[in-house]
Amino acid sequence: MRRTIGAVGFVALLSGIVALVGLGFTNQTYHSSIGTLRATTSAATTACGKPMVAQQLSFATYADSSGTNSAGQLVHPGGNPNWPSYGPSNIFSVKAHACVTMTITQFDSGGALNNPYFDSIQGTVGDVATMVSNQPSVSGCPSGQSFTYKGTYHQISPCDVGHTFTMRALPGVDPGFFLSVPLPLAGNGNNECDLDSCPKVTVTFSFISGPKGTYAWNCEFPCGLNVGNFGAVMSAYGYMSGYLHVV
Amino acid sequence: MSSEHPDLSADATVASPPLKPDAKENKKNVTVIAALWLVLTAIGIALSIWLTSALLPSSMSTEMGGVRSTVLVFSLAAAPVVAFVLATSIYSLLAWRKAPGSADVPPPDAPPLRGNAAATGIWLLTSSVLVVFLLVWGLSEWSAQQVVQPNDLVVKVTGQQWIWNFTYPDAKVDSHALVVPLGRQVQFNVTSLDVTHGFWPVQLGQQVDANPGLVTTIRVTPTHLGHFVVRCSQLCGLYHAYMYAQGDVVTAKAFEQFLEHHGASAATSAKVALLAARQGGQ
Amino acid sequence: MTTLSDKPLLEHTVLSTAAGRLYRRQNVFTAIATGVVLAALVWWITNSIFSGGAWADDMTTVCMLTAWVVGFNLGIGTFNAVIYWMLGIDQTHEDELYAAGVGQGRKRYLKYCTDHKVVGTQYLVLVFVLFFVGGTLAMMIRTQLLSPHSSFLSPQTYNSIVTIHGMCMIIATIIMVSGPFANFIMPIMIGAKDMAFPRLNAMSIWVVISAVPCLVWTFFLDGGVNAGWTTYAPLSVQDGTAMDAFAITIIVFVVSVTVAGINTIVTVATMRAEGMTFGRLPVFVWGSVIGGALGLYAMPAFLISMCSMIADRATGTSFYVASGGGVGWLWENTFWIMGHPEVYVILIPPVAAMIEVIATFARKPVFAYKVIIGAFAGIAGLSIMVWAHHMFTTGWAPDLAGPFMLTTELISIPTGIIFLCIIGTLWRGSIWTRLPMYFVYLFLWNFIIGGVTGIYLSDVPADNYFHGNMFVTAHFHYTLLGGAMIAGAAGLCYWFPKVSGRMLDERIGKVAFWIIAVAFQVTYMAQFIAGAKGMPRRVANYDPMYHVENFVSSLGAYALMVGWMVLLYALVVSWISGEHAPANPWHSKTLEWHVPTPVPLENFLVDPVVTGDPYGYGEQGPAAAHVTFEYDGDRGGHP
Amino acid sequence: MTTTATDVHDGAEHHGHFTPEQKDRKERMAVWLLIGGDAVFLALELFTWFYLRALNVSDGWRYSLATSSNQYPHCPGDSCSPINFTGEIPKIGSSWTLIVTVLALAAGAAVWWAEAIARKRVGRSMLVGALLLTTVLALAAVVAQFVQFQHLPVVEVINNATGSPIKMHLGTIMGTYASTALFYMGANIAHFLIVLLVALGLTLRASRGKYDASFYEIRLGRLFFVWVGLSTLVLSLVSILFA
Repeated sequence: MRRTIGAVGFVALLSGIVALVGLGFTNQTYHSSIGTLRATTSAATTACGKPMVAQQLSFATYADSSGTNSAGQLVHPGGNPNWPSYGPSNIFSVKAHACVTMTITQFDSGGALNNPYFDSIQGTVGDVATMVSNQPSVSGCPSGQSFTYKGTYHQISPCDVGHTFTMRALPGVDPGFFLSVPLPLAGNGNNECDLDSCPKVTVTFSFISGPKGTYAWNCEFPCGLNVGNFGAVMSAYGYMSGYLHVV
Repeated sequence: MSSEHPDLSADATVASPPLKPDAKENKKNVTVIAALWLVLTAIGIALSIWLTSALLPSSMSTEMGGVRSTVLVFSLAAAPVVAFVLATSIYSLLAWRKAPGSADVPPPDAPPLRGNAAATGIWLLTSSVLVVFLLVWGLSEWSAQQVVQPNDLVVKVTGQQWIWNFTYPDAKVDSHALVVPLGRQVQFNVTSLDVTHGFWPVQLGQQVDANPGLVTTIRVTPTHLGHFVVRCSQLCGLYHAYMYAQGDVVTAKAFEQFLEHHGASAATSAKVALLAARQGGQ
Repeated sequence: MTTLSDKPLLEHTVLSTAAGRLYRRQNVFTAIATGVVLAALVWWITNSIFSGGAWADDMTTVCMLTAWVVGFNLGIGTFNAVIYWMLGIDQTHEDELYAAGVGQGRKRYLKYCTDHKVVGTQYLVLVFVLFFVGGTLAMMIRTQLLSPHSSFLSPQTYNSIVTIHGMCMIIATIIMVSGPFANFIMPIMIGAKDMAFPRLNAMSIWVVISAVPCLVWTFFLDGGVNAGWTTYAPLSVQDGTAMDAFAITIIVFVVSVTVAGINTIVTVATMRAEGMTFGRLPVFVWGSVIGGALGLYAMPAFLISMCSMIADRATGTSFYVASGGGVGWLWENTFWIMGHPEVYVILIPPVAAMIEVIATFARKPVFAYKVIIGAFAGIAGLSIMVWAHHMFTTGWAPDLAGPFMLTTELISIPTGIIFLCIIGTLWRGSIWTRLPMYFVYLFLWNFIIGGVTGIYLSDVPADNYFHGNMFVTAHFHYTLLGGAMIAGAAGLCYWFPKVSGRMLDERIGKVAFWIIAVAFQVTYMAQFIAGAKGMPRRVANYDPMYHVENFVSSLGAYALMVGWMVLLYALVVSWISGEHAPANPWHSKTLEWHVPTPVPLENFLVDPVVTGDPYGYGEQGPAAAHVTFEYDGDRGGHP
Repeated sequence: MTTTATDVHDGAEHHGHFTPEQKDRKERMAVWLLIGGDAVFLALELFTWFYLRALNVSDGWRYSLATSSNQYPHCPGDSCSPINFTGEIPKIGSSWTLIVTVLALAAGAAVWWAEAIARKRVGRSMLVGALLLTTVLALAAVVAQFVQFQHLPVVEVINNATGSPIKMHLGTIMGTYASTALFYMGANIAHFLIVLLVALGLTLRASRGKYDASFYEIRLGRLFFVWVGLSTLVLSLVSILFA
């Protein structure tokens, strides 16, 4: 009897240790400082071709993830001054089967994609997006030629890319779903400037959200280190990667 | 603490076992084990047939058909072996378990049996025959898969962190979904832009790694229309779990439509050329 | 018979205060302190040298962790003897006795101690610590996989947990029998007073202990190693500095295994008692030697792959980076040239230990002794020629598929022989179902399943489906956890009375056994099913079509962990307050049962003379007794 | 003969105390096993060399840097390409390789000589001299290898953007030939350092008269040093003949 109680106590003690370790690891899992960024709803729209619930979501890409954005929010809680990131959150939430309009403000500079496949827009309404910049143009590629910001676009040169917003569903959720939008570079050089007065380009596009479930997005522009420039920030969860919850 | 060595002579003399096993007893053992073995083998065969058809995905290509038949045949070949080991070990527990003299005294020693050349020989022979069978089966299946059909379709598969894309060089089309025509052999030329990925069109029953700087090749011949999934089977970093693509086996006519729909626009063909140059130059 | 009670025991020798020299001041705490100080110093220096360079972080991490390992071992006393030797100062007999733990009581377990029984016990504790760490990480994995789209862990954390779970378990299983039992039991089995190189023996344990913090520390560096325990390049070249810590861990571990392997082989070759011919060696001794030799072959491959990995990361070479001409296939080749023999480094010693258990509890001689030794040797020999079956689907050299299929399938012949020998030994035995025997039967069940599922993977056409999928995960857990670890548990329960001096509480032990036996099947059968249905392995999220299998598997895994915890409880509580064990509770014939319990320093009060092999159950005559004790003064015994 | 365990205790071998014959037997076996493991390491070094050379991924064995500016064909100019230099990876200068090899073999020969001196009991000072020579040769081998290690990785290339020659350190972009050669040198240095430490210990111990009675440690040293010399020779031949 004494040994039975002892055994139960012993197992409980060790399980407690295991649970504590689990708690530690969940905490290590990156949590955005503002939590999930929820889309705002506006009146039904026909932007997606037919009358639908309209949702808006705005966020930005920053060259320096250690600072705060113009709304005073921390760009990234685990911020690293040398790493770019999406902010102020990397986890988004939108309604199912809605017309979602995303506005991404791009502050970062850019370069060439590993795979030119990602230079064109796929999965948005009309496979296009709109760009607006406070700069008329930046020097782009081939070198010497300039990249001019012009309204609606389907494709940009594969070496004028700042980041991409590339999204697909988690396995088993919405198999056909695929969305990829290249965001053009906002300026040349290593841009550490995140304010509205800095060089920036604002990209707007709409897509129809799929059924309920979780979707994973990441950036396909190689902005990290090491092999394929996909080490460091690209492989660290929460900077150039995140989720979209469709509820 | 006792510094005495335990007395050994006691152990050697206490037990005066029957030195020769009883022949009649042996016959009974063999009979029961054989019966048990037959029963278990039958169960094993039934399980093999049922599990193979219930668990493995239905065959969408000749290669997946090969996987299914290989698994079934190997299971059938293994069933008697497993049944034999289980039959003897279960029987040993049922029939030969001896109550100890007291709590801490072992049962009396059993008749010694230091080996049996015939048993060892038969065992070796049987396992060798099985191994040869496995090898011959495997090699014939494998060599059948190496045959290149004329007029095969070439699809270039590019893996990168964490997305697949597929290029149809002849039609200058690239896509994030894999579409292949029914009944025509498809050759996948697989490569990677960064780290090693595993190109695994699950229901087509073949896979090969995508290695940066190298092109690896597999061939499949789709035999059934339908949907399949392309997975990454090699851990490739952060989003390995999400590195998958959709695939479809479609009729030859639908396949032509697919190529036309994606259209050989100037931009797409330029991209295909760039990608080819990028991979060749790396 | 002459009584020996007037013989003074070696451990009661009173040493002068000068004995042991530096060893007197060293223990695990000075080791940690020295390691930390040296690491901090080297970090500071390298940081200022390499600061700003392209590979500064990697270089700094490598140098700092090397300094930690060197410092730790300086502090514990690993290098004392080397330095004394270089200076021409020989150890006195008193120094040697001090280093063997004389006069230090239980503190010797926290010190560099050359007594093989202390080293064995240290290994045992280390193995349990590693199993607990690895098991805890397994619980994290299974919790994440409870539901298809769980976000309990981020994908990055999940990948790093998968990696360290794997490597932790690999290290633990490599040393789980060859550490505790090949050190504690094996020398006594052959009638030796210690290992051939007691100092190297102590080194092998403290070196691997110093590596463990590096492995755990990877979690705190750059978010961990995300490449899996196989750390396939170039993904591992892409990883952060955690990968450097991982590589250092392996390099240090390689040193430990190499040293331990050499020690084991030389001990058996040169330290056997009179009459202990090779034909009379217990099977476990053969298993230890073959395992050690295979380790000696495998570890250099681990060393070269990890060294070139560090070179790529910290100096910018291009062994594995395609843009510089490197290729991941090189990594895969050298890794599996290590990796497949290593599987048998893990498997052979526990299985050999289990053969001892079977002979004792079936009260019969081992069936076909020479054949089983040959089978072990055959497995070892073939295992160095099968590595590419891990690479069937890499696209590497498709023409070699046939030869590697042949060697892989050939290895099932010697493995089958082991089954034959086990069945032959059980045949018409007097089966005594004590706890160790329970594990033997569980091994038979698990290993036959692990073996049969292996043949699908050995065959290229079927492997094209199963590679990289949960089926593989379930298969190698059936062979390594269900096979090797369960066989190791049989050995542990068998030798527990000799190691601890107490009898194991078999009532609790049997409860643990049944939980483990059932939970294990639930856990991994479910994974077989998920794999057969096409679920890839090492994924943080999966298609809901595999939900049921994973949910069941996770519940099974929790129960399995509880089972091991209960077994651990049985061990701990028996060690503390179990009833005192007699010298030979199982009435076994091997030599370790013929020395007193607890085993005195240098094991034998008088030299044993071996008269036959240790399996003469049911036989008569002096050969069946295995050993007599020689009291002849000429041999250094005591009149 | 000095005090040994035999006098202190009762004649049986105790912790670390064996007769020189027993020690010789045990340690010789251990050294042979160590050499066996090292031979596997050597074989894998050769495997690495020939494998990378035969595969020659992306023409990366000893490529000419000019071709690699095509790495990013969609980025003309230097807009995104990290490589825009003309030059070729040089072969290893065989003179340094020969010097290192000769030094390593000479260390083996010197300890061989020392063993002969000890066997013929010529005298302690002579023995110390021979061992000192071994030590110096080992040290020289370490230094020579280190110098080569330092020299090789610098390669002169032309920067296409400016047209001026610059010196670059060999790095990831420099191909597998340079990588493997550097690895060989690193492995050599590690081996020579072990030889150096052992030779130093043998010298010190000889000077303290430890080998006046029994000198099996020198024989063991000979075994290992000769192995190191031979493996260095193999690596050197490979790196010169199969560049």
